[in-house]
Amino acid sequence: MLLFRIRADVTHQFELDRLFDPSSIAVVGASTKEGKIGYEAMENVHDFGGRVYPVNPSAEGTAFGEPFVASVTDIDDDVDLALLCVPAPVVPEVIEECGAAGVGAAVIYSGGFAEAGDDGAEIQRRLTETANEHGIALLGPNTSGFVIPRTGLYGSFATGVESFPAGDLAIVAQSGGVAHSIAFQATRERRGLSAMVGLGNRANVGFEEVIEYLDGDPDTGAIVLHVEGTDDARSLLETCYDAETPIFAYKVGEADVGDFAESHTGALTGDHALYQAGFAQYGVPTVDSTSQLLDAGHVAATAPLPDGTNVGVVTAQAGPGIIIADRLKQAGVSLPPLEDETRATVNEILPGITYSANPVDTGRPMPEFGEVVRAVAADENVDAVLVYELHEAALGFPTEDLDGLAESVGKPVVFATAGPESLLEPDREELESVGVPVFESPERAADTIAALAEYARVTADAAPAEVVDNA
Amino acid sequence: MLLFRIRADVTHQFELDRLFDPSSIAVVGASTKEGKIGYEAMENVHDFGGRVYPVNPSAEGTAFGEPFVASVTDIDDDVDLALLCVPAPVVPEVIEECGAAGVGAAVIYSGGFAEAGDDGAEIQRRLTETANEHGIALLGPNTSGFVIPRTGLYGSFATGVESFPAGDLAIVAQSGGVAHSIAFQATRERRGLSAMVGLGNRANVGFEEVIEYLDGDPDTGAIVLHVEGTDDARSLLETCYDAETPIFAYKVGEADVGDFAESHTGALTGDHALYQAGFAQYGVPTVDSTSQLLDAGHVAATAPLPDGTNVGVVTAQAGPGIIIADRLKQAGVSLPPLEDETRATVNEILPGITYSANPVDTGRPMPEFGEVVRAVAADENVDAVLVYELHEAALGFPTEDLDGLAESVGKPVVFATAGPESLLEPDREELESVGVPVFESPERAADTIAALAEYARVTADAAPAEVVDNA
Amino acid sequence: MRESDPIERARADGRTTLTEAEAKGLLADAGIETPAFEVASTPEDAAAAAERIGFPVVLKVSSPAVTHKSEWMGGLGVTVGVADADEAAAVAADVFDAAADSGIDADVLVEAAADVDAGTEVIVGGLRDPSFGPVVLTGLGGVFTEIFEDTAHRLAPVTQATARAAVQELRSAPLLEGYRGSDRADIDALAGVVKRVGDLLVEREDIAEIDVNPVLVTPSGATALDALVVLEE
Amino acid sequence: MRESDPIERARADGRTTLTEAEAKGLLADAGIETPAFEVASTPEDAAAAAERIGFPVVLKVSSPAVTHKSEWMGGLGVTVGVADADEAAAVAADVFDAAADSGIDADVLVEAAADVDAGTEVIVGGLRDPSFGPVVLTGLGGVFTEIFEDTAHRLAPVTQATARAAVQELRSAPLLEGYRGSDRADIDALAGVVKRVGDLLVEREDIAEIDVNPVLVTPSGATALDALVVLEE
Repeated sequence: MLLFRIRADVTHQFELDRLFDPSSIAVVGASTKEGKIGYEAMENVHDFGGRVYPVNPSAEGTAFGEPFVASVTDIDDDVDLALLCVPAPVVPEVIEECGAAGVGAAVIYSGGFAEAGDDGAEIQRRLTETANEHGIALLGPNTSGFVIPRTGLYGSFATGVESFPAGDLAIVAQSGGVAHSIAFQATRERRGLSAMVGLGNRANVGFEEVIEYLDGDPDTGAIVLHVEGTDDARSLLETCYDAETPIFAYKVGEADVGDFAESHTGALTGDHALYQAGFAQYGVPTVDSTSQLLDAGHVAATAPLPDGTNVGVVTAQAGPGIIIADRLKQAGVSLPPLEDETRATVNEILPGITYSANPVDTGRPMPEFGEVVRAVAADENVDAVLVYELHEAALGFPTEDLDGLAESVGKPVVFATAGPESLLEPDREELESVGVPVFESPERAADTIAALAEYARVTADAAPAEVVDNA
Repeated sequence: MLLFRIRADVTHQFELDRLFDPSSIAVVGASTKEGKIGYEAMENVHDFGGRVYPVNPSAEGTAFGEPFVASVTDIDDDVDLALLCVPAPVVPEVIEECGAAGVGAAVIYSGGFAEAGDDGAEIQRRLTETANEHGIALLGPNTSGFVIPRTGLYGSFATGVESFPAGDLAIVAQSGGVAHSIAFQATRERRGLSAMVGLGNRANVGFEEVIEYLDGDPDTGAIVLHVEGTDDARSLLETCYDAETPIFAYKVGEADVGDFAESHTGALTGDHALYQAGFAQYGVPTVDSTSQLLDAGHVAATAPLPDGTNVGVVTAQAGPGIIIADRLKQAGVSLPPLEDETRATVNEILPGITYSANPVDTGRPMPEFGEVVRAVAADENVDAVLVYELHEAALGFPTEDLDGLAESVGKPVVFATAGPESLLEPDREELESVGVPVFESPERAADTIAALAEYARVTADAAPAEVVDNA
Repeated sequence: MRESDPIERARADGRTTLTEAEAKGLLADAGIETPAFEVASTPEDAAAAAERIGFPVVLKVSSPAVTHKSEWMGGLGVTVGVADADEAAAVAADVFDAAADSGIDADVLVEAAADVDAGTEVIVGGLRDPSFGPVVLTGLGGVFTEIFEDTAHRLAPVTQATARAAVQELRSAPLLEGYRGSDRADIDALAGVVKRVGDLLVEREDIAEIDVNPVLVTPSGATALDALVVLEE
Repeated sequence: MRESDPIERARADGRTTLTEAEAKGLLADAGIETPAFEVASTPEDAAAAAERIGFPVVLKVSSPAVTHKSEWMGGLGVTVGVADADEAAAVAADVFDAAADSGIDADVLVEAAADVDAGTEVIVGGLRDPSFGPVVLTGLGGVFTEIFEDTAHRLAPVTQATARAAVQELRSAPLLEGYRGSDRADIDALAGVVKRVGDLLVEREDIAEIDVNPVLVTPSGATALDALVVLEE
């Protein structure tokens, strides 16, 4: 139990906007040597839009056009954020200097702290104490940092993070590597991000602080969590319950990976069953992979959330429709019969339609396909709509019919398809732009709808331990 | 039980090379009107490299430069393959003409047969009888067809199929829509295909015939099956057992989707538990999604298969490594301790390495990373190797170290990563080209290795019902 | 086919279901252990049969017209713990009377009592699936198969080794393997029942379904306590 | 805190484990039903207590030094079905002798016998997790929790409704809900035990773990048949 995150008993009101929305940044350990973290961090932030100060007592001249200074205490300016690109043993001293200089927040990239044994834990304890005294919010140690795409703030030393598209989903991962893995996948799949945060050892900024900050961020529509284990899971759950922003969680460690996990983040991997039960009890749906986090989070951030767990499926090809129906039912999602009115409408649109129960199978793509989707979306029996249609160049997607549909019915309308990238891509973008998230795999679309249905279920049934009646 | 595929009692030795490797093709119902199936099919095959004859009694002039003829019987040539773009009621007559003209195989795209009720079943019965009399192999009815990328043979009416990259994996799907969905995903993810076949109603060409053909195809390194249900599952299992090519299967319909499935392919969705048990008994590993089919099939087609279920994991970032270890263990895959010799080698390469058990965690990407992977791959305790490393532009991938490694140790070496597409892509291609399949999600890589381990397990334990001892 | 073949006999009667006695005879001929049993047509026969078998015995109604024996006539269909010849005759007489009252033909099955607490109740089944052909399945009785769906399937015929692997892949297999210090059940004997049920389905093509439920598996063997055999229509 | 508070008493003795009697006293005070019981220090006391409780009774060794009662002294630790006062005195005398021989202090717990066949044995547990704080869990006994891992967890304190939802999310819940025609168990009473175990953990911060195993759930209530309470170190 020695390796737990070291939290102060007193709650510090850190100013997390000095971390995530700074006006000035010091890069401590900045370097002009490519490949070094101090170079990569400097490269990533040097044109973020505010003032940047490279700090290195043994360097001369400039880095990315800015003159080196020997210490943060030498900077004649209020520094909001310090990015620490120095090895572990030096960090407590640098944090002390940051305190003297009135720095508001620091990111500590290096490892060698609580995750590395007793000596590292002692260093972490000391620097956390110092940071708490001075009210410095610490992201890390042992993290690859954070990125705010909208403001072009790349507080990460990884290459390529400037490619992350701005959007509505915030990724909060216990592991910086996992945060980057999800964000790069988001980029490849053109899902916009409001923030990517890798927490690392969580010296004094943990899930709770970041979730609270993002919950108040108008650019964040949904938050997804990657959780390995934390020493105050109850506090994490309470924070999630109090947040108004939809949250989805992925708890790693169902199998016993405790030994290895401990060497990583300095937290014991907690009991998986307690996490699963706890998240459900506090109204947080859980998923089983980073892709599912990304998918569910993207839809929750950009589309209406369902009020219940009933799904209407419309497909232009039976085979993928069967896959979707099968997967939804396995996940406990129900495909209710449609209203008589809906069936009548569908049969009017398409006399002799292949299968007009639920799923509705039109047999092939056709100009009337969008009308059928509209009819099913309007059905009172369904809380969410999943559509499958292989892309046909001659027809495109029913974008006009689906424009604004989700908003008007107050239900998510999710589209799954496949087709040649060059022809499909423009149509896909157009469909996304009218409020219809698009997936290129039947299973991923089905898993996403299942996660949204789970959101409806757990938020309706949430019963946090605080609420006590005396029945 | 009326809607089963109608198989003849006598086994017909169809010449499937006339279907999949024809010298001449007739497109019956060919059209010059864009958007019609007869146009799309004509467009897709008109320059396949052999002779093409558009057939349409009510058309005049030419289609794609070839003069229309009124009937296949009017073609003064041996026609190997006829693509039937005509509605169901006309098909039996066209098949009769095909018989008279000595056509060897036909693809029937249209629906309205056994999947559509008794009348359709009767039409299907009649045309199957005729085809069997004349020895015509029928793909379909109710299928979107097949594609052989290597020879540029696009026997599908879908748009964009010419983008499928040629390669080693054969996709055989009961649903044409699912076949195309997987093939488009393969294209997007740059996985090469030797064949894509959508079976549809399987009038007289079913899983067995296509598997046998592909098993003899030197360009096919692995076969993946999408199965909804068949009326002779034992025969399918026996065919799989007899094939030398590795086969992976995805059986849809764990939940009860019988009603809907029946309206689709004209086959009752069989009992899921029997399929799962049967595939395992006959040495065929099963997976749970189209993506897993594609992933497992791609690796099986291009890399050595493991001899056992022990996996060595090497990671440059702990977080994704934990995800991978967790997922492998949940799937019943073991991560054995490494040999003392391996650990000594790893500790020599990287003194003070973060975690040198299994997973081996190097803590970050580094020039020596490839050497560590080589050491683990050589370990006698592991049957397969899974590597995770976030892409760093300055380092690239350890391509030289991994070149030929899988072949030399006789084990699959699978790589997972994430990074910005523009920087990552060339390195990824290079790594794939030296025999290392690359994934951009830790879970997909782990699921793939788990499927390969399952392959090792079920092939070792296979005990088909034919083998009886009297113990 | 022997004169007394129960399948032939059922076919001759126009039945597609064998009586328990017929089913057990079929299983016994196939090498599956059953409790000692006889079929009696009079109270006197029943008493004599019970004497030969040894007390206590179980008496069951035996009639093609009765499919749910234990629910028949308010419990008269199955009487356990019959302790002596007089009781056997009396119970049998009640069964014959009740059968006569409801207008059905019935015999009485007199069977050695089994100590169900001495073992674990397991289900072994087999059926001729239209797509898979003969298949066998096994699973522990009651809640394990019904709620946890903990069953193992194989296409038949199976070897003894394959039957054993099927038993051992059950999640509830530890209950047979000496759970909580109890004696280890005879898993080989159970596997033998699975194998033989599969062989029966393969050899007798007019059998549609065999349901041996329960098989009592003890440390020293596996005994079919009840059995249902359904023929192809 | 009352003079007789069992936690205070254990602390005063330097113990971190309560005896069964202490644990049951704690549960009873919290409103959880237990069988009637008394603690006796002599054979005569045991006989008198048994008379007051009514026969048959169960006698158990009661000592901080004995953690596995049923395995103690070749079975002497737990004697069920004690039918009269003489037998109670004799069994108690044997327990006291055996305790004296092995040099430990022991009392005898005299308890009303419960008919375990009249209900279903359920586990209710609670612990103070370092990360989650007080949590409760429930699951059916034996193979269901041990092999099928069929348990439901909640952070405490829980409402009666939340406790009930935890019970009902068990895969094995149908066994409580009138499975195969048996009487429906009193799920509300079971949920009450779950709730009260959680409340105890919340109210008494020096409790590390509570293990009520089994709780016998019948159609008319839920009774804690055995209980273990471990205190924080």
